Amino acid sequence: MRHYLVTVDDKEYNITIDTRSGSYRINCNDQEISADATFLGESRSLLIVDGHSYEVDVRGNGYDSSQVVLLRGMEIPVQIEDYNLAQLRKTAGMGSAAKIQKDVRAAMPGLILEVKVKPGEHVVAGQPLLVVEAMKMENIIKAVGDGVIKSVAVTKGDSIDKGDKMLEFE
Amino acid sequence: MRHYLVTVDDKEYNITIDTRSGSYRINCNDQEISADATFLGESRSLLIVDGHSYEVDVRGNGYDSSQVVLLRGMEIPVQIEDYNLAQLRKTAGMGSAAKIQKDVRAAMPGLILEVKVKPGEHVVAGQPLLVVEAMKMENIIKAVGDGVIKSVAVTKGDSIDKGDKMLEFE
Amino acid sequence: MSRQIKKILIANRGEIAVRVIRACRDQEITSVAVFSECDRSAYHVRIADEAYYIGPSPSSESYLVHEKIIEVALSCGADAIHPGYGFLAENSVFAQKCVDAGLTFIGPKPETIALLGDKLQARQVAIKAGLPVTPGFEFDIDNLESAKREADKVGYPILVKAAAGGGGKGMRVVHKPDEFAEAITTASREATSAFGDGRVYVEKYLVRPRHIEFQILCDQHGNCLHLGERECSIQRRHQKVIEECPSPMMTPELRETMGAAAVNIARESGYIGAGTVEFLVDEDHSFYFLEVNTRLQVEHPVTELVTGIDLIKQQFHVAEGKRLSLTQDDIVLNGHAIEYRIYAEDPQAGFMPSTGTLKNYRIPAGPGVRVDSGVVIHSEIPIYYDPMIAKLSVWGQDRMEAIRRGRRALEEYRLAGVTTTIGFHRVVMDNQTFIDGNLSTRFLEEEYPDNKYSLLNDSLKQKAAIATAIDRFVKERRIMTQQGKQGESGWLRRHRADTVKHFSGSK
Amino acid sequence: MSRQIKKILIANRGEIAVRVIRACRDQEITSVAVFSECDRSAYHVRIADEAYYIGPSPSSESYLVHEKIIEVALSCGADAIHPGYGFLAENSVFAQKCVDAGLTFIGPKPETIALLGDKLQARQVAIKAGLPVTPGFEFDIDNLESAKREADKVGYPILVKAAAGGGGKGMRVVHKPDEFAEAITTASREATSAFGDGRVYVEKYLVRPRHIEFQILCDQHGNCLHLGERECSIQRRHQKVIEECPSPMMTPELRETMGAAAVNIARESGYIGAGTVEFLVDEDHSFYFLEVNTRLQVEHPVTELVTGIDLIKQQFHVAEGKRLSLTQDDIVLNGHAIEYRIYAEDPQAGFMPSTGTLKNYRIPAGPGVRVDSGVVIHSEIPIYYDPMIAKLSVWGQDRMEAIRRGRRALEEYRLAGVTTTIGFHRVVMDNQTFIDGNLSTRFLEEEYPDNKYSLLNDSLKQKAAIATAIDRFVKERRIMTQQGKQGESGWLRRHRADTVKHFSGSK
Repeated sequence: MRHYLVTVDDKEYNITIDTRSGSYRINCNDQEISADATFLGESRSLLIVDGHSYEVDVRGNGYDSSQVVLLRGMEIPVQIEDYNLAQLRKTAGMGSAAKIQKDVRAAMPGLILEVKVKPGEHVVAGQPLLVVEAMKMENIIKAVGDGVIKSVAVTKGDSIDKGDKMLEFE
Repeated sequence: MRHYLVTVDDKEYNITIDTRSGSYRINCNDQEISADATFLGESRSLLIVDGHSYEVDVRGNGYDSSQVVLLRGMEIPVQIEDYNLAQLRKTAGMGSAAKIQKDVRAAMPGLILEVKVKPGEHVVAGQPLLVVEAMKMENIIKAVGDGVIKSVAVTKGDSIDKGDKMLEFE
Repeated sequence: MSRQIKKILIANRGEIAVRVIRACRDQEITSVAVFSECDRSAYHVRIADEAYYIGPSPSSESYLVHEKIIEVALSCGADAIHPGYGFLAENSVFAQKCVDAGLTFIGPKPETIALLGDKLQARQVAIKAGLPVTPGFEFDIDNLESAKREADKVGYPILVKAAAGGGGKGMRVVHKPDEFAEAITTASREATSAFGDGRVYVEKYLVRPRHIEFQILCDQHGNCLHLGERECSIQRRHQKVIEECPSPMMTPELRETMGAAAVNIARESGYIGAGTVEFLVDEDHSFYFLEVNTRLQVEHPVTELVTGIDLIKQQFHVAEGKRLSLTQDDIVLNGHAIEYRIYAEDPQAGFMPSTGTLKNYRIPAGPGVRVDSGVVIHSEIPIYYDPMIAKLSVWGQDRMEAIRRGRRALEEYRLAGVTTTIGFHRVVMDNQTFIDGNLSTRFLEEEYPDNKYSLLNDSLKQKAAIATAIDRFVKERRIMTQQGKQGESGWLRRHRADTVKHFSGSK
Repeated sequence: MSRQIKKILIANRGEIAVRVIRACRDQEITSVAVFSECDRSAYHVRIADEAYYIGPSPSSESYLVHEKIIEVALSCGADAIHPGYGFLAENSVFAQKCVDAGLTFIGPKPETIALLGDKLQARQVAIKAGLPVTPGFEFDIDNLESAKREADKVGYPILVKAAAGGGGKGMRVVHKPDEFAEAITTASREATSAFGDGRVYVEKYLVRPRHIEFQILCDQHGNCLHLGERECSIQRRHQKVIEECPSPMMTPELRETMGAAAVNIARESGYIGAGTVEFLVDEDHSFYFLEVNTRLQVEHPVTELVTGIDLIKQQFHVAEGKRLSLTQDDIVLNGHAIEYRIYAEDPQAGFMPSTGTLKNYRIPAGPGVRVDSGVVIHSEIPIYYDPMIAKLSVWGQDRMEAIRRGRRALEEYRLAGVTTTIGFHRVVMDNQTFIDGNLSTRFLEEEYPDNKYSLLNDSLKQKAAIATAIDRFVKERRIMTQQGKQGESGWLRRHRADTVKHFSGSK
């Protein structure tokens, strides 16, 4: 038997998958679910829950907590953890499973047009940090929360690759 | 350098692929060919020969001589052999590279409705051998050439799987 | 009398189940799929709102079991059943059971299905409605001798047909009196196996007829119209493979005459819903009633492309008891459409069914192209059902544009792992007799007597040879070096250095 | 004056190159693709008759290099060049070079491109042709202070636009005088980078306008007509994402007035070929000339679906010097079409471009659905070009049917590995303001101020959770047992034993 805590948007799902009786049983938030899943290769599967049919594509590393589920044309971000580990984490007061993003990294390759902050500077959510040209468009990278800039790894005119660190918060 | 004899329909192509000069060279029937190939995964590739673009899918085992090339909507049967082995075979008078089909095997699963020949019987090309029901249709299996029946492996009412031997010629 | 349909169970599989499910979604009706064991991950299951298992793979244990389907429909709260074509589509007993269970059967009344489904009775209805029929007779299979004498009177060649038949099953052409007895026996046995009804009858066989059919549409209030014709002369084993709308031989006058005849038999039989009246048309343009198909046809998309009318939406509309919102004057044929049936069959081997797994599957797209496909990549083609896996339909401003677009779309179609009719269709699109519109049901046997379908020329042969050599070279090298696991081979990486020569055009 | 085109080089990539190649094949014209390094195995290369390498991946070294493209065209014997949209489509210098090299440039005359491509001159032509324009002015970027005073006179908000602009590049809305200087600087810099021309000008900014454009078509003999309008109000970053035909606000009278205005500016500028006259329409239905796009638009399929006219075929026809075979009376709008641009962008992250490899790619199909796609499975989305990878267009008998069909087709679209706008479109199709047809270019910022696009309800959340749990369970088990390499897992095999419960409907 496996026991997971799955978080979708604001909702938590406490899901057990049990094979001990010889057949598969799914329990979701204390409710028995009649579900059938057929694997279609890779991360794709066909899920029939209570007669309702969904072709799903679960993307993400098989170990990471963050997954994206493609379902009926929507990309749905989902967090999954071992249930007991999640409880332990919660008791220890560690907040969300998602790591707090201290680094600001490039989402795609581009060119730094402008650096608008300096190390030590205190910024507020929404404040512009960098201007990056990517795919011929100027994109303004804004702070997602309040914080203090620890270091700036790029200067105007730098070419950056996807994943490159551009800034670090303290 | 590799040297192949490729047979398509009635035509033979004497093809060398040469990498010794550091770049790739293709020679087909004593003509230098300007060709570029990009592999698209599995057996699919994009072939540009003298500027003409072809997306091709070469199906078949990587060792067998019989291959099928999917090209511009057509399925083209092709035979490929090592050129020197083919010459050896020809000198030895072994005829075509394709094995002579002594066995009559089921092309698909079905049900034997009728067996029209007996061991020892002499049959001529086109003569009905068996009646097989497959996909709700009656199919008459006819002799592709003249010969003598060595053995019959099925009887009326048998269910057969794809590849099952039904008859053998001497 | 009118009740809105909110949830439909589709008692079918493959492309037609997908087509009906799409129509449901397009009209905001909940769709319910049913599936057999081997169809567990079939495309119709994937795109339906709901899906229920109904039994093992053989259709006799799943798609043909009346009780299972009705039970699922009732338990999931469907208010209607759409039977598609094939399976239970022309089964009056099933239609009656639906009605008895309080479900709307999307099709004609059970008694109409029974009446027209019996080819012998349908002939009588046609005669009553004033339609011309081919000379022929019915007979008792135990009295072969008198039947043989009657056949002599009709004159050979004759055609043996199953009374309950359809789709070419239980049908045989007899050219000489001494083939008569065996043909009857085989046809009757095949009919028994396919329809559970071994009755056969005999008709005069027209040697070079065209198969032309009219789409009809009737509501429950006595309104009935036709949506023009389809020409379906390109057949193998008496089964259609290429259909078009309009027919290249049709004149406005003949369309009016034949369309009126189609509407007449529909009225005579109390027809409701969408149906098809099939005719054979002789070289002198005289036409003979063949049969009525009391369901949606495989080839309905060509009519949809040329009339702009969604036939399944119309079926829903009529089944809800509503009046047709169309009149005969609204039916305008615009442009030309051709449908290609993509069968898992080997045309070079006499269209022998083939099975396997789709290793590669990419459908054509773009303007004027419609694909109705029952499969996706990695789908297995099961042995249990009809080997048609998809339909490609193209539209053009005129017939020649449709043919050119057909060639393009067929070449775009990428399908590997299973032998299909795609290449066959591509060959036919270059056939001058086809291009000239000079069609008959004997087209294939006349044009391709040895089943050899090929457009190979020396240039393409050379490309096939080079492609095979390169493929072999790369595979051998991969084995030797244990490199190139990721699709792109060393061949490519090296070769990129040379690419400027392609730009420069030098060779 | 008329010369038949037999071979066309398509100086573009992606879906528009595919679209033009398909049109060539549909008309039996030989198609020639060109490709950069990263487009070596792109779909447009695969389906073209011929393909030539033209340089490294950055467009400045390949698709934008006039000489390379003309050299390939000449050496392969093409007689015409189709520029698609973007890249060289509105470059009058390139068009002139084509003409000088003896090649037919499929588009208007170079001088018309130059005239209308300069937004400032185009304004003057519009005024001369009697079209209403928004209040505005041009200015010298070195004299910002006087410009600022003029801006005060026009009244804020104002819009800064690049004279050479298009596609939202070099465009900025300025709400307050103290943002004026920075907006000018940024817009000018972006315009320099995108077009090599930093000139900008200022217009009154309409707060809630609709973007409505008219498709025009003119031959070389003075015949000019319009093919109705497209509404393109749904925009992000001043770039269209959803377009439809007809506009839900249009009346026959306004269509006639605006259509006549579009034809007037076409005549005034000596227009030849297919083009688009863009307008802003205010809430009181007053309209203002915006610009002329001297090329085929991205969104041309909605016009094709509603008029039944193949615009690229018409471009070929006109470029051959032939007279239009259509008159204004032939243009009848039938039904309703919507186009969804599928961008590799993350809508939740403010439509930030995303890159990656298409792990799964299955396009929707069936009736009323058209896909123009530049990618196939395993395609990599390169960073060098516009992130639009495909267009989905749907047709319905009326707008609501088109919306429903759009929902269905968007749900059928399977694309994994890259974040796209598919889910965003699906969300908008359920937006009541959109359904009501109450559109403006501010639609997205008004309806989704926080960029949160979601249709998640508790039922779908639960399904996503269960799907993730099952996926994780199977992956963990696979690792543990080293089984299940072949796609089908032990989960499935075991589970089949239980399937009857699904049929029985028990839970």
